[in-house]
Amino acid sequence: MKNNIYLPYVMTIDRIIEEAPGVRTFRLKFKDKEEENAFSFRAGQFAEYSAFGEGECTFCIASSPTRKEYIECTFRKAGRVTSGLERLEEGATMGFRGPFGNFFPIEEWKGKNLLFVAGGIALPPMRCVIWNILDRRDEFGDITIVYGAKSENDLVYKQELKEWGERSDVRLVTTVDPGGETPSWKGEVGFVPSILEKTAPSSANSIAVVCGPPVMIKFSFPVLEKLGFADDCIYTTLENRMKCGVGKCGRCNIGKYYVCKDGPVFTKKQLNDLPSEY
Amino acid sequence: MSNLEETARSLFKEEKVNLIIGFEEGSRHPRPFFCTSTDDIPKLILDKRCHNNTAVYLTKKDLLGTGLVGIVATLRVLKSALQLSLENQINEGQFIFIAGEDASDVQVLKDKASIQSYVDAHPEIPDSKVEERLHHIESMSREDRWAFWKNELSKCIRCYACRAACPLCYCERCVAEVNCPQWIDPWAAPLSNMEWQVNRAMHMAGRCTGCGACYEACPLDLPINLLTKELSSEISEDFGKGISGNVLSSFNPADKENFFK
Amino acid sequence: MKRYIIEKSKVNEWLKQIIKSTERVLAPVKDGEKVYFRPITSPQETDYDSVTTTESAKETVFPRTETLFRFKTEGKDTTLSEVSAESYPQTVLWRARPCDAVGFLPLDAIFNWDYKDNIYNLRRAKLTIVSFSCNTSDSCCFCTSVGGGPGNTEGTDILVTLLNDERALAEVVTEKGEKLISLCPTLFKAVESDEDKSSALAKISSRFTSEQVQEHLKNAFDSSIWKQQSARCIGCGACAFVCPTCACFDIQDDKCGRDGKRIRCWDSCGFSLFTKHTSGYNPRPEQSMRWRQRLLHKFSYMPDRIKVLGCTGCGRCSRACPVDMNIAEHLYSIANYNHEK
Amino acid sequence: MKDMENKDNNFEPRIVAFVCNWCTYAGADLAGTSRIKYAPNVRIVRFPCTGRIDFMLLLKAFGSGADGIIVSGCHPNDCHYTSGNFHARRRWIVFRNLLDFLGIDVNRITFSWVSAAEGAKWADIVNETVDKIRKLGPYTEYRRAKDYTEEAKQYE
Repeated sequence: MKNNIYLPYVMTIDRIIEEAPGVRTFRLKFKDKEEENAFSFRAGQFAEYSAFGEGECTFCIASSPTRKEYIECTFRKAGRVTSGLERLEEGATMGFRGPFGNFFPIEEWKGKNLLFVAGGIALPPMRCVIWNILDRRDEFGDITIVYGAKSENDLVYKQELKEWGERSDVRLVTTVDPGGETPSWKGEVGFVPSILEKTAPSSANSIAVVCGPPVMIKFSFPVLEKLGFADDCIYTTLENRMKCGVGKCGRCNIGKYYVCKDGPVFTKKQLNDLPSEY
Repeated sequence: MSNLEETARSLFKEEKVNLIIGFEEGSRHPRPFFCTSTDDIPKLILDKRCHNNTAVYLTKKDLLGTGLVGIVATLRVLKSALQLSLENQINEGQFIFIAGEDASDVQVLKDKASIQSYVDAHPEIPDSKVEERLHHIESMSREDRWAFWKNELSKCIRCYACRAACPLCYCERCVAEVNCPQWIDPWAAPLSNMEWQVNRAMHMAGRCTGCGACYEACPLDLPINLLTKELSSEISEDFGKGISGNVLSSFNPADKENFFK
Repeated sequence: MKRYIIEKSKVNEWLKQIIKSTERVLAPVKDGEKVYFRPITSPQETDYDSVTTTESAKETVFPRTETLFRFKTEGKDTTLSEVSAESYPQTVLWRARPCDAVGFLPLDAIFNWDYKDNIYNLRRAKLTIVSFSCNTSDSCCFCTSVGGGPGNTEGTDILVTLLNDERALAEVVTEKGEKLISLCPTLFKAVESDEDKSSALAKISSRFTSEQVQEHLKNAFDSSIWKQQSARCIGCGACAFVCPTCACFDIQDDKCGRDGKRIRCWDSCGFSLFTKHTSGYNPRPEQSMRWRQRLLHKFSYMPDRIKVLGCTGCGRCSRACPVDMNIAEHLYSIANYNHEK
Repeated sequence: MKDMENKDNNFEPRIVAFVCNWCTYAGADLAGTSRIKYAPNVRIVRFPCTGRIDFMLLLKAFGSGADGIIVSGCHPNDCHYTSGNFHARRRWIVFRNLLDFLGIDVNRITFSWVSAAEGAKWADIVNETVDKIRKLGPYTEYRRAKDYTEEAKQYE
């Protein structure tokens, strides 16, 4: 970690991938080799990305920690900073400060079945875990992924979805909101919580990870409960607004916790004890 | 003519108001008070010390609820309410105004016309202190005026109390918080503070009722009411006394200026 | 703790030496009706009469706007540079109040409870606090209700108490304080025995205890008291910005052409935009929730998490509030409210 | 930029002109095609109409290094959009008053009406403005206010 906690690493944009309308993935490489060698992170952690002159914003690290040579992030153009990032071209430099926060306890999940439920732009934090786990596939049980977006075009990581769908050791269910499908669409049509209910994965010896917009999470929790998932077996990430990432600026404070320090990964059991300010 | 307590009681009973926004005794001076039941009526006060412009609450929908609301209205509250009504921010019949300057002598006003005639019948005495300061600043050299405002505004901490206290600053998203593009730098610095005050004054041009709530709210006593005051007097000079509404959203082909080449 | 006696008439002589040997001496200076900590060049500029300054002393270590680092772009490349440690001035804060001094402890905790904020720490290390015991108070003061007092030495480097018209007592708490004494060793006479300073202190009666408030806040999250108390709150940031312990901030970029700075500036949990997501979703959409956050953060979350109360009882927020949200009064009603109903 | 800060003979004023597309821009174009020579210190920013020129643009121009500003559009009654310049005129009357009250140097802002046929008038306006600003010197007074309070205090 740097001496000045607000000083970012300077990263070079190695590759830009258009994922969906307004959604891009940047593959970043450290400008400084020494910094790259010293850097490590764990699945679920986030970082502060900056377009110099526009400011910083928070997203998770979307690549797997098992792939050391680069870092990836996926973002949707929404505000000032993401618009500034979107204007950057391959070869340009940007800031990266991290990794921050806690992570998914993947080691505790060894031997268990894993269910991933994601909506829209919330697949990136999950993708980091999924690749991490696929890279060590034989240590885990069944893997089920339920992923939905507004329309077919809005699904991110299309290439990887195809790859996962073709694997025999992954059960992938993709869905789009009613009206978002094209005639050639082969996946499901419906909102994520109802498709999750229809998919009905077993809760025996299972862990569920849910990421998505607040409303999707709100309706997915009861479904998981009905399927028999215990509260401490359901994980999610909170998306509170952050600025510093290091527990100082006060934005992500909920109760005595700071999402940037004690999160972003929480179990449903932990959320039950938290004031509902997320 | 009746006293405040009786009037409030009858409003709760006969008009079925759910809430009366008024004043209560505070820790250092009277403060706004939300009276929600007849039990609280004895707390209501009204006298010369009641300075807050409580018209600021008229546009806060989450505070008002759905029912009829009464408001104890000093002259400044009524003036702001008229302007809010002109800008279609409040509707006739939405509020009952308990107008007066003292608890012993209040009258109930329900429609715009009666508020207007009340305001017309109670001309405001110009605040001599404000006038004096205005003249003092106007008589300075340009360099001194710059030094004066730079010194005053460099103290500003950007708490936006001026905005929060102003009944006419009701925008749901203020220009100070727009960041694409970022017109006004959000941090405190002499220039960005000045930019903020220029924006506030310009957006108040022709709308400001001169209540001085911005100045009274400022924790550092910055004389920011002088900016809007100056504009108000210039506007009535340039575009005519009777002009009301947002001066900048209208025009007159006969407008006179003397600086265009 | 070492104790010295200095003749009251010699205090200015001491201050003169301090001004001479220090880069920056900040002292209360009267400006119109208000009093601010400002750099002084002569002892006469100091205002000794005011109860507190309008703004808190936090700006000595946590300025309203400060540079975190600079950046320079050339083509596609960017280089970063830090602010040098020397540019933070060696500072003496003169005639602070005990509540000013104790206010640095929560700031220390916030900026160091987990990650260490070096920019803050550099400024803090260069700050020496000379506080003066309070001989007067006003209706907004409530330090004795939150564990402080008009003669409290916590957090200060030196506490000066004007015992009577002739003598002043200097209680030196730290090494930093000792250094200031050593500037004028002849002016000070060490005393062994306990000097009773209580008669020189203002009388501020305690209205509640922080333990009482903390206890009541445990189950108060869903209490109806928040809506009731915050109805008149107009949502400005005055209370947070004058508060000695409020440390919430925003990070922004200030760009001019190819150069720029990343800066931090004060922010407040009372602003509606503070927690609002870009998507428009806001976890704290109502003013009552933001008022609750303010009180819970200071009196429940901070003691729970970083073991320090987020309030010094200085009363600045109450003085600054345009609608008289008197915090002591609100805390008193919290301590006497049945939150179950 | 730095070398322009000296108030010596080498000072070259930096002028930003906010002009409307239909009249003044065309007028400036005419000045060019008629080969009328005028001072090269001006950077022209074209707007659809003077009614579109936000007052903040003027402050931003001063803050970012402009020493003088020209605001110019169609003559009254000639607006391409009928009334844009009437709105603008009102805004500038109010704004100019406010700036003057704040002690911002309104002599550094030239307001003018220049039609598409007035190439020569445009050249005169620019030349006059540049001469005036050259006499007034760089507007560092304004730019210095950009510094944060703490840093500014250290400079003093």
